[in-house]
Amino acid sequence: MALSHQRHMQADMKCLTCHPGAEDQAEAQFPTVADCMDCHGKARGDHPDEPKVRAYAQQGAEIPWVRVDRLPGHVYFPHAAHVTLAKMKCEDCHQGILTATLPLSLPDLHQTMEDCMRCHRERNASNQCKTCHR
Amino acid sequence: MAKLGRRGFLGAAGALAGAAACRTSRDSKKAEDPYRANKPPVPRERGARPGEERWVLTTCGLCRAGCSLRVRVVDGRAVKIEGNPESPVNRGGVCARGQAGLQLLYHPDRVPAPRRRVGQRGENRWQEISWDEAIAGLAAELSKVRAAGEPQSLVLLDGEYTGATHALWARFMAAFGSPNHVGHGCGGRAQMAQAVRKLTGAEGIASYDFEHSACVFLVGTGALESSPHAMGLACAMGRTPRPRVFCASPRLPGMATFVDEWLDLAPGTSTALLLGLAHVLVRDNLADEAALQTAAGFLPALDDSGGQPGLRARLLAEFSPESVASLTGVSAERLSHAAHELARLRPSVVAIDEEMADLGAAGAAILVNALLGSLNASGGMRLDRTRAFVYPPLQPDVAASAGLAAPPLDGREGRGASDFTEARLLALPQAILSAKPSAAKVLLASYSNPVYSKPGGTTWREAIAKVPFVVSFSPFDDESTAFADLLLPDHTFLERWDVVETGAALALRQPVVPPLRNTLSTGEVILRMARALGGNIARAFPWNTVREAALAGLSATTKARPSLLDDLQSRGTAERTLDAKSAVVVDVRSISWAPPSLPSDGVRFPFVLVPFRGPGYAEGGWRQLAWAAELPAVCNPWGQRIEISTDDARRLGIEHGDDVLVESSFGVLRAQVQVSLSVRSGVLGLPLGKEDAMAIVGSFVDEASGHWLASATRAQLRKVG
Amino acid sequence: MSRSRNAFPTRRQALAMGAASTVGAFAAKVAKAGETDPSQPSRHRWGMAIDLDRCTRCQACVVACAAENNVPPLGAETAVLTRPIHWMEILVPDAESSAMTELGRQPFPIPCMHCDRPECVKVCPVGATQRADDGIVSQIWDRCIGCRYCMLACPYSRRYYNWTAPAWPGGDPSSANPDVALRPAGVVEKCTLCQHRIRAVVEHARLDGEPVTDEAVLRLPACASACPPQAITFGDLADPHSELSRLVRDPRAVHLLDRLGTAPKVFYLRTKR
Amino acid sequence: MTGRDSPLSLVASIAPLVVLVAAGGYAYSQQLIQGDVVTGLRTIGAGGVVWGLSIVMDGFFLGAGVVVMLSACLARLFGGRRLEPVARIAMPVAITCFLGAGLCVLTDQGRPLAALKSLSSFARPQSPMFVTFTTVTAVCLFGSLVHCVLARRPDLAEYAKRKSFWQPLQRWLAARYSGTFAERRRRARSGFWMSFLMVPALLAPLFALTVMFTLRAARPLPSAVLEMASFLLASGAAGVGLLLVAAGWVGKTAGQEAGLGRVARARLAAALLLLVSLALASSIAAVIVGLADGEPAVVDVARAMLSGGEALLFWGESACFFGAGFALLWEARRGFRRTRRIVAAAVLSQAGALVHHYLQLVVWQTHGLSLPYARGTYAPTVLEMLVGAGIIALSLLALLPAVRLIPFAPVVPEATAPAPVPLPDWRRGFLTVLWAMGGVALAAVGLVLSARVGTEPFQEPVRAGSPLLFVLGLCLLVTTGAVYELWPERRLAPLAPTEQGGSDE
Repeated sequence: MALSHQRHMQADMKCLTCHPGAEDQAEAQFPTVADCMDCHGKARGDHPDEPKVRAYAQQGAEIPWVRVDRLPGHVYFPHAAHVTLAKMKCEDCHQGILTATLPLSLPDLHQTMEDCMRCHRERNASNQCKTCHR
Repeated sequence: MAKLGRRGFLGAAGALAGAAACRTSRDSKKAEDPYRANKPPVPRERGARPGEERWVLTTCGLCRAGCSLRVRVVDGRAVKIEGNPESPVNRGGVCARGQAGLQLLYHPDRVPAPRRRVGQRGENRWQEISWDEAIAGLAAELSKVRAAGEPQSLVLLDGEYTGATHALWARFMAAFGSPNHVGHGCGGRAQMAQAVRKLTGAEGIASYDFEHSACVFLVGTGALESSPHAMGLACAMGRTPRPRVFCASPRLPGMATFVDEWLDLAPGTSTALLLGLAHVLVRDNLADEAALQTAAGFLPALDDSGGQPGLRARLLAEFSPESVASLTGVSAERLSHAAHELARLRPSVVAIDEEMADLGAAGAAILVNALLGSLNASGGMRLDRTRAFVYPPLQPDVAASAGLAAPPLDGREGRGASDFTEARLLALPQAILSAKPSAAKVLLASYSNPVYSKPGGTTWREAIAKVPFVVSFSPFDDESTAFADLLLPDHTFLERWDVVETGAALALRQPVVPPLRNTLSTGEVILRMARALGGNIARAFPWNTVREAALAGLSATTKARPSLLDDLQSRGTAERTLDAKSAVVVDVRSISWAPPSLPSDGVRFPFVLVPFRGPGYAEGGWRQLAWAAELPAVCNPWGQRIEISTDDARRLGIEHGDDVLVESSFGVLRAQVQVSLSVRSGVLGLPLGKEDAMAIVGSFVDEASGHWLASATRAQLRKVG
Repeated sequence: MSRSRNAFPTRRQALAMGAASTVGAFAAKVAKAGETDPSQPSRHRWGMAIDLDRCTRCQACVVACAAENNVPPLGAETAVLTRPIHWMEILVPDAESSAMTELGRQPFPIPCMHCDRPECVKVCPVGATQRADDGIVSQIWDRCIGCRYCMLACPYSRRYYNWTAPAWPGGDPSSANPDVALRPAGVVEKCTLCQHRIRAVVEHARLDGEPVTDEAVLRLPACASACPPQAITFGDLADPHSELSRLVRDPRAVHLLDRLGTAPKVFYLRTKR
Repeated sequence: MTGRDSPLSLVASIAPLVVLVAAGGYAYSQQLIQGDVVTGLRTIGAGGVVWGLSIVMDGFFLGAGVVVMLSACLARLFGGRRLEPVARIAMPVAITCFLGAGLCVLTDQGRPLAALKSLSSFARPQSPMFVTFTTVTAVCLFGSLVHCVLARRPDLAEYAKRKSFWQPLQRWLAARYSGTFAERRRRARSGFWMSFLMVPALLAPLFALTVMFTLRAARPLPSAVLEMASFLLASGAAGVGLLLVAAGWVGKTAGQEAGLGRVARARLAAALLLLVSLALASSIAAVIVGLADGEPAVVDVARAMLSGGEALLFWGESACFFGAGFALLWEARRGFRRTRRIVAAAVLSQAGALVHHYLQLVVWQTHGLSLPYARGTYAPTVLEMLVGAGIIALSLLALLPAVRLIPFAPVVPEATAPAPVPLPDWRRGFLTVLWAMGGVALAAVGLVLSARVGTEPFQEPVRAGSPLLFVLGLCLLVTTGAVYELWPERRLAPLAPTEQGGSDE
């Protein structure tokens, strides 16, 4: 499904609309078909992939989203703490997402531990190992 | 002198090192993450958000205790089982086994779909079929039996005692016309049910309100290890001040250091011990006269009447602590002390291990509790008279009536021929083998794996092999399933919908995750099977789903308590309160206190085997609960062990950790010795759970009840090598 | 620049301040001096009490811990070769041992003691284990090199080594807790006092703008929440009003192997019989 | 094996080593694939020990190697010409030991590659393993190598004149060696200072190792002090013994002139006698003091050694030390003439030291439990022993080309070549001091950054890789001698008459 993050952002949507959880949980979630159908229940454009959403909804199936951005398993990254408490923007880390016209097929995160630690130092956040490691 | 440039050499070396570094860094990026679980795909519930986390209330199904659980589900997978603090049963706690329930759900040996046998029996060659096909096949087989006019040749082994599925099975057997609805329990649990019925006329078995007791007298170790009452006792230990705990048993688990006093009872003598307690209570006027008097006619046979010597006289004449001591090995002083403590610390309760008891002991326990005023009282023994699931009575058709009138295979004697609690499991294999009083044509095993967990060695295997058509509902490839012709795998308890009734509460069991495999809940199978059979049977089951059927069965209960369903939905559990009128009339005349006769070959077999269920025990096998099998206190994870007293070990020159052969007249078992300070001399503690442990235990039967005498097998011990 | 690999917001901030990152950090610190600082060193000092008068040694804590912290069982084949990993276990005193403890000869549950002066942290050559500012002795799996010096140093022997790669029954790790990383073969692991649960509670408290209450953490670790008699109490030793601080003042309270001077934050309550 | 062997005997001596290395490699690959479960090691408290054979071997090799290298340094510092053979034989032996020790530790790590990476990036100075890691790589291995090459440059220059496979390398190593008086003087100076500096640098890993073998949370001070003393003394006995054995072997295979010589041998044997006696006394004293200790764990360990399950090994160790001491005492009457007896005593003392290290490390883990866990047992598996054997074989194999490159046999010093007197050159001294200071500074910076001095008390170095900086600093420091020695001369002055005699001092 050729979902364009750019198009959705241009439609003045917020990231949290489709990816709830980022503001109050550790992990951001993906939209269900029901979420999609809120807007795409009726055709909104002429994109050839748009009817696919309704096809999924009709079959009672969910869209098999693929999570491409994965931190190493021993890293803990709470979205809530960064989005809500530190007031960071999603695109601060997900750098290419605003201009992506196709779903990402490769990981979009390029930060290293040094980047994390620098930001934590600068913002006086805890740099204890167990703050971010699990 | 030399012209070999050092710089060049160093440069080359540096280049090499650099190349190596590049290589490793690139490789490490490619390697998969060893810190992340690579979870296989699972069926997704509709509307579930990927990455979503939720907590689902349900009820544990690993024993009958009915602990209410909160299960954490992340991304469609159950990842942690916690206790539900709202539950009066477990107060937020979960036992070691319950925690391991997740391993049952994700066990690799789960049967993926319904199967039909293609090879020889026991060969384990199967063909996967669809559910429609499977149910049609089963219905055809059952129709054949009914058409031949012998519905009684259908035998059902039912491992559940309460709940919707059990109620539906009972209804199905009645509609079908077979009296052979046989409970999977064969030991003390069945004896307890019998004792309760004989003495009080109540249904079901006893439960205990340890949480409010000031003194607990345990007979047997079940409540210290794996019995359904263990959770209640554990919760009670968290109270301040905690109850004082006595335990009378041939062995005490090494971990049970919180037991204040251990009476090392000779195996099989708990009846005498309990009657000795009763003697002291009566002799020293410690009995709760108030309780006896307020509930008029509470113990009608207490005093002499009509020339018949009453219970008081008989107790005083026959069961003095001194005379009992020679049998039980517990001194008169310790017995008297225990009786006085029970009387002093009210409310007090005598609780009997349901796997160890014989009929006499179960009756005696009820008697002592009656004397203590603890029957259906706070902190006492609770005898249930009401059942949550009540279906309107059936009108059996002609064929069914004929079948129900036929003598049951197990030779039970009881009120109605279809009385489930009277069924005698141990008589079943012989009856099947001899085809008397009638042949068994179809055997259904629901929540039951007798080849694995019942005494009697190979007879079960032979008996099952003799039945022409065997159906197993087990979700696992287990020992009994290996002999089945048709496998209709049930959900595990984490995928089922049910309402669980226990002494203290009703609890909701609901699917935590969508079924992982192509399984179907057995209740659903019953409904569809009934529909396929048609006629009167189909009419008896007018419901479309198990949920609907269960709610219909619960309608009487919900009428009396309209908020029940809401409570169950929101809190997962609903407390059951005893109504004040539930005082029990105990008629002790209907039970005999004669000690069961035990086989004896003390010369060849100097030890008595005391089988027990350790903390990791799970019906159906602990191999399905790997965490439970590897509990650190189990000295030999995954292996068989045998407990022996320090004295015996020293006498035989055996040390902790030695390998020994335990031999009884039924078989030989290899085990690792665990020397224990709290095992009575002359006793071998045999933990059950491994496949072959049951093979050396004989199926001795208590004449009085027709049920199993657990601690009756004698054995000897030989060191290996 | 904005799409380059290093376009990390802090960098931009720092650049905007026209200073190198350290100076930037200092400036940021000064700039924020007036604000409430959510990240100052933790005010908590987590600890745990185990009431042996309540404990029935039912081992629920043992399995709860394994389930919560992704300790897979060994399976019958491997169990013959090595002993399973138990961050929390019931230590049944060995008959031959002459070890002298404050708890006598009774079996007792034993997690990591989370010492204030941890021997294991002292000896770790790579800083894989540290005593965090909230008192938890944590272990970073990815840093561990598997030298096992910490296991040798810990007088309580509360550290476990992955002698083999962890294997889930049937290779299905579905029940693994996503909050805790798995450990590969060759690293040492230990009790973390369920630091991921603490982290979640503290984080939620911060999101709600409220302090962490004693009730919210009283039975927080998996072992404590599973314990049927509620023998395990968790809490903040830095809060003098917490239940745990009350218990540590109880005359029944003892620290295990107090004479070694490791200053454990996990302690026991027991009546001398 | 010493440069004079026929091809056949060479094959005969190499073949078993190659086989052992291959077997060790196989065993280690199994350990990597299946995990450390293939070793006899298990979790402490669950009936096992976590440090076993490979750490015992590490302790033995590192301890012995340090002592051997120390003897070399001391011989160069104080021994004069008669003890010169000690230094000559000791250095390659020590380097072999260090190599073996390093491999032992590396193979014992759960994740060897991660270990190399993490130790270089994040090693903590507070841990004794920091000292062993940094000093073993920088000082023991690299420093000894530099020291050894510098010390043997005259010989190398001589060997480089002969045609052989090693000639190019020999020429490279001996580059610019002129054998002039000035050069000799420089050599003597650099040799002295390098030996002087090596002594503390070698003692550091030895003490760190002692701490790792003996200090335990539950071990009280008196017991700990005696244990430490016994470890040091046993290591000394092992080292001096190893040196004597090696010298005996060198003397036998490479000819008498390559061997120790009478005086050096007597001195070493006397030292061994002293060390063995003290080691015996201290190890027994440690056990007896342990018996009277207040800590049950210490008493348990002492009991196990005196009369319990480990008594056989303990009394075996004592017998080894005693036998070695007795034989040496016997020889002492005749002025240590008979090499064979001395070598036998040396072998005994090494066996004693090995068992001593084993007991010190393992028995504490099996019996020294502070909590009432079941006692542990330890028996190395075949694979584990194969890995150990493979490491020994690999180290010996590494020695093989080394002794072909720099044979043990010294070259008869030829007359000092007449050479122009070099101009006094301030740049040499300046550069040397600069170099040394650079090394010290680099090491200091590395250490300070690693230790995170003056910042939050994290475990982390301020900058990842600081420990590597420390190692590089040490490496720079130990090459100072080479800089001093190899800085090209300015030869503008006319030829001057040269002094006769080859005294280096």
